[in-house]
Amino acid sequence: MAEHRTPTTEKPRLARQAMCDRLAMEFQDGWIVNLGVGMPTLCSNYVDPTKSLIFHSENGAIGYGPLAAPETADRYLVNAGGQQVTAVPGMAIVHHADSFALIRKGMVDVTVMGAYEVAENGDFANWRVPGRKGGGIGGAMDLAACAKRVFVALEHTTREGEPRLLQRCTLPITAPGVVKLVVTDLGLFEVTPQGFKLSEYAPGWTVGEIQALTGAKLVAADGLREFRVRAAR
Amino acid sequence: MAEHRTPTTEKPRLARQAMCDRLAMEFQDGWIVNLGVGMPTLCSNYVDPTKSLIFHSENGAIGYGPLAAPETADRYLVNAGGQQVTAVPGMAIVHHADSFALIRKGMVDVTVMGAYEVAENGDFANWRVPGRKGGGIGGAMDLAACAKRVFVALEHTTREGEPRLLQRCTLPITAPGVVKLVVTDLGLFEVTPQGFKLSEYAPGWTVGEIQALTGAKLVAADGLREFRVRAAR
Amino acid sequence: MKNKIYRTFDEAVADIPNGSVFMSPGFGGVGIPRNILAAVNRQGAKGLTGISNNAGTVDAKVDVGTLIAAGQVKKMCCAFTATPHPSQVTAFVRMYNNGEVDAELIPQGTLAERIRAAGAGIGAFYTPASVGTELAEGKEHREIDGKVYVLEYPLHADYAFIRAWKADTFGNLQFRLTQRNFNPIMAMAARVTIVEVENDIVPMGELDPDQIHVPGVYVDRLVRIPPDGIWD
Amino acid sequence: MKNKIYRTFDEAVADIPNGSVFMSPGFGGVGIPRNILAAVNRQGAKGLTGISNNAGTVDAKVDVGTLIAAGQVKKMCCAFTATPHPSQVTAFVRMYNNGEVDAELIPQGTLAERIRAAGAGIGAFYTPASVGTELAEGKEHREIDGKVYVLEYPLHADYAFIRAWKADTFGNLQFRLTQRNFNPIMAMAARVTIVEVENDIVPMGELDPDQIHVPGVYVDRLVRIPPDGIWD
Repeated sequence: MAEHRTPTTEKPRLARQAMCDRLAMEFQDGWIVNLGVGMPTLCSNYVDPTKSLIFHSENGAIGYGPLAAPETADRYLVNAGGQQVTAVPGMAIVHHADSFALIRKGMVDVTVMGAYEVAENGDFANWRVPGRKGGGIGGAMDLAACAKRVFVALEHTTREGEPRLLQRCTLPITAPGVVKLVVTDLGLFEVTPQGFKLSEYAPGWTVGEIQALTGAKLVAADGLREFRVRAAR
Repeated sequence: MAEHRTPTTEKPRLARQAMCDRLAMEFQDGWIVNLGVGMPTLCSNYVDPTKSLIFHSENGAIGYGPLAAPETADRYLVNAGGQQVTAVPGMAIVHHADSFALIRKGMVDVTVMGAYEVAENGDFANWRVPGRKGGGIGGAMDLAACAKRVFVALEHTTREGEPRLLQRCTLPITAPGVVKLVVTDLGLFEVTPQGFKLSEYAPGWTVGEIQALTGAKLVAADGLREFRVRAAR
Repeated sequence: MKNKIYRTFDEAVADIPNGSVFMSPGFGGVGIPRNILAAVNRQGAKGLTGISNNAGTVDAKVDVGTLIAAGQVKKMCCAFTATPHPSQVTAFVRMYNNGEVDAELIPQGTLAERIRAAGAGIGAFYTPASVGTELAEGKEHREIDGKVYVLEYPLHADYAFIRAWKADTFGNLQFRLTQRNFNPIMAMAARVTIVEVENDIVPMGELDPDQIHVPGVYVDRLVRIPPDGIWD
Repeated sequence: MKNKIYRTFDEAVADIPNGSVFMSPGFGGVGIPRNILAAVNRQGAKGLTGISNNAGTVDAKVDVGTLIAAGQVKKMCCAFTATPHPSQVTAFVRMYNNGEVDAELIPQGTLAERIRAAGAGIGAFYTPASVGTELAEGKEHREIDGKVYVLEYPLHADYAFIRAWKADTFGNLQFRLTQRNFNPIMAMAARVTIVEVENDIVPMGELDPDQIHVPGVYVDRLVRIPPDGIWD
């Protein structure tokens, strides 16, 4: 895969918060949203007052609020990452089997997950790396198989500069063919029957430059445009 | 089956309450008890202060009390027969799926049911009669298949004098081979590998007389004795 | 967020099309969504399939039997397709005997678990209930750890009609005592869940999050039972 | 009726034999039965199989990892057999890599449902989770209504170790917020359920029957956490 190894570019890439903001802009009013541990939790920092979202976590909190301030945090209320969150009016707590009953019924409108790799066929891999025994599945397989939409947020390339957007995953996958939308630090990509469709690019980057760092053929969307970032609040 | 049709005897048979008292005497301290609709509910009238029983009903009441007096009845609390019962301290309410989860896990120590027929192999039939379309299963099949013990209370003969204790059931069965103990208005019968074992007979009745009204061979128990009735309280 | 509160039962059931599958809870006369059933009866949808513990009782109260008697129901899935005594002839029994309504007889625990499976995204499950009986005939059997089970499938529904004790505006629900029965599992199983509420619908935040029997995400429409509604 | 209240954790776990299967709840550091696990650690039972969301964390607190580090566990059934970052090397990870402890990796929802199935007398069930992945290899697949599922079996246990917020003397339990997590389904699944309680164990009748998260019939042993117990 030496052809993917590109000279280090000095161009700035998108910040993690900007990436997650962009995904959160896609959330619709009333959606039940499940955010994976790590980068995806940043999606909850994007607040659009015209939309009410219902945050669901695997451990049975339905309709919880933002991260709690340390001084007022309740240690009995944590999200899927074990972070202390706030109770908001209307929240309900269920046990773990009921929480996944909700997931399997297909009630989660969107789940946002991190990943090591995403493939143009919608496969993605986020639970096992080569050379390491075991893995961390958590609730990712249940969510990926059952949520209405799977969004993935990940760095466009590995630390070694290898692409993470591929024709086919090389790692064991989490679910086949489920990813609908991908954000990386280089842009926004829809997963379509034609493969990855680049719809928004990081400021200053060209399609060719992004393609050079991608392990699958990119299609430029009709309305291809610069990456949209959060409006000032 | 004309051989079973016997001349009408003038001898008194056991009262329904006496029959149910006798079964209830077998209940042990701490048992979870499920009483079927109709005659079996009379078992709850037998109170032994040395034993605490936990009454369970299919509709999710765990640990309810005796029938409620009309003037204090709470119309939100009913047993499996729809009768208003009393709340006792320690009661818990669950939904229907959790109520049957408890049943299927095998936590019900004894279920007492009425029946049309019981067979010497432990089969019994209580949900469908010939000539009538459909039937009423309720929770009987779940309870019969899963309870630790199935006790049956029924009249020894039909209105026409035909036996209800048979070699094999003629009606569609509720569960195969599950009945352990049977009480009729003529005595108490254990279901054993050798068939019905008569352990207690109604006062004034002989083994021969009871056998004549039974559709299977009776075995007399070693300790065969007169039917035990409730001690005066 | 979408307003879930409807002013009348008639508005809450107005769009139910012919041929819908509905779930209707209740057991021993308690927890029956009588106001919603009465509205569906007025609304007149036909060719309905009902999922319920029984197919109506002999009393004069509104229940599933009201829809059956009105010819709105083509099939019932229930644990009782005959009344306890032959003398009790309900509309269902009469019509079932005449072949005017179809029925699937299901052991009560299997009925509850099939409803739960629909609400839990389970494709099918193995239960020991009914093994060795007429009702297991033709069903797939499997021996697991020395015990025989039959395979049962989820019961899906378009609508659940629910009777609740308390609710908030988001649809979080609480039930009182054995009113609970099939209500939570049906509320979680259906595609559209319509609830009649016995007490004032309170603002979000007034119900303890630890004490919710049905999370509001499962609830689509709420109607407060008016003073002249059906209370029993 | 049998007294369920034990004076000390050591008494409550004294009879756990070598080779037992135990369930241990907790998620995100909340709802973990740390006092019971500490007592099992002191008690010294060996060759245990653990069912838990994870196999211990890197913090110094008592959890399943305490038993693993002590060599008491031969196998874990859990949703995490690696830590999120390679830099986090728990006792489990080190011993698992060395082949000193075995593990079965289970998607979290399947784990929860397999526990629930054990508590609900379900022989097996079909779930869509893991279909098309390495974890479904060798498992029975079935297409139902156009969707593919894998067959999963119940996870039974001898003991459940439970952390509750409130309890009465009969063992009715309540949990607070996300402390609930795996606690109720594990309490209902095991053969013997042992509970550590954060508040005074109240007389029967003090907990609202409509607000019980685990009915007392599932609970065998209760220990009030003493002031010098493990509170976090």
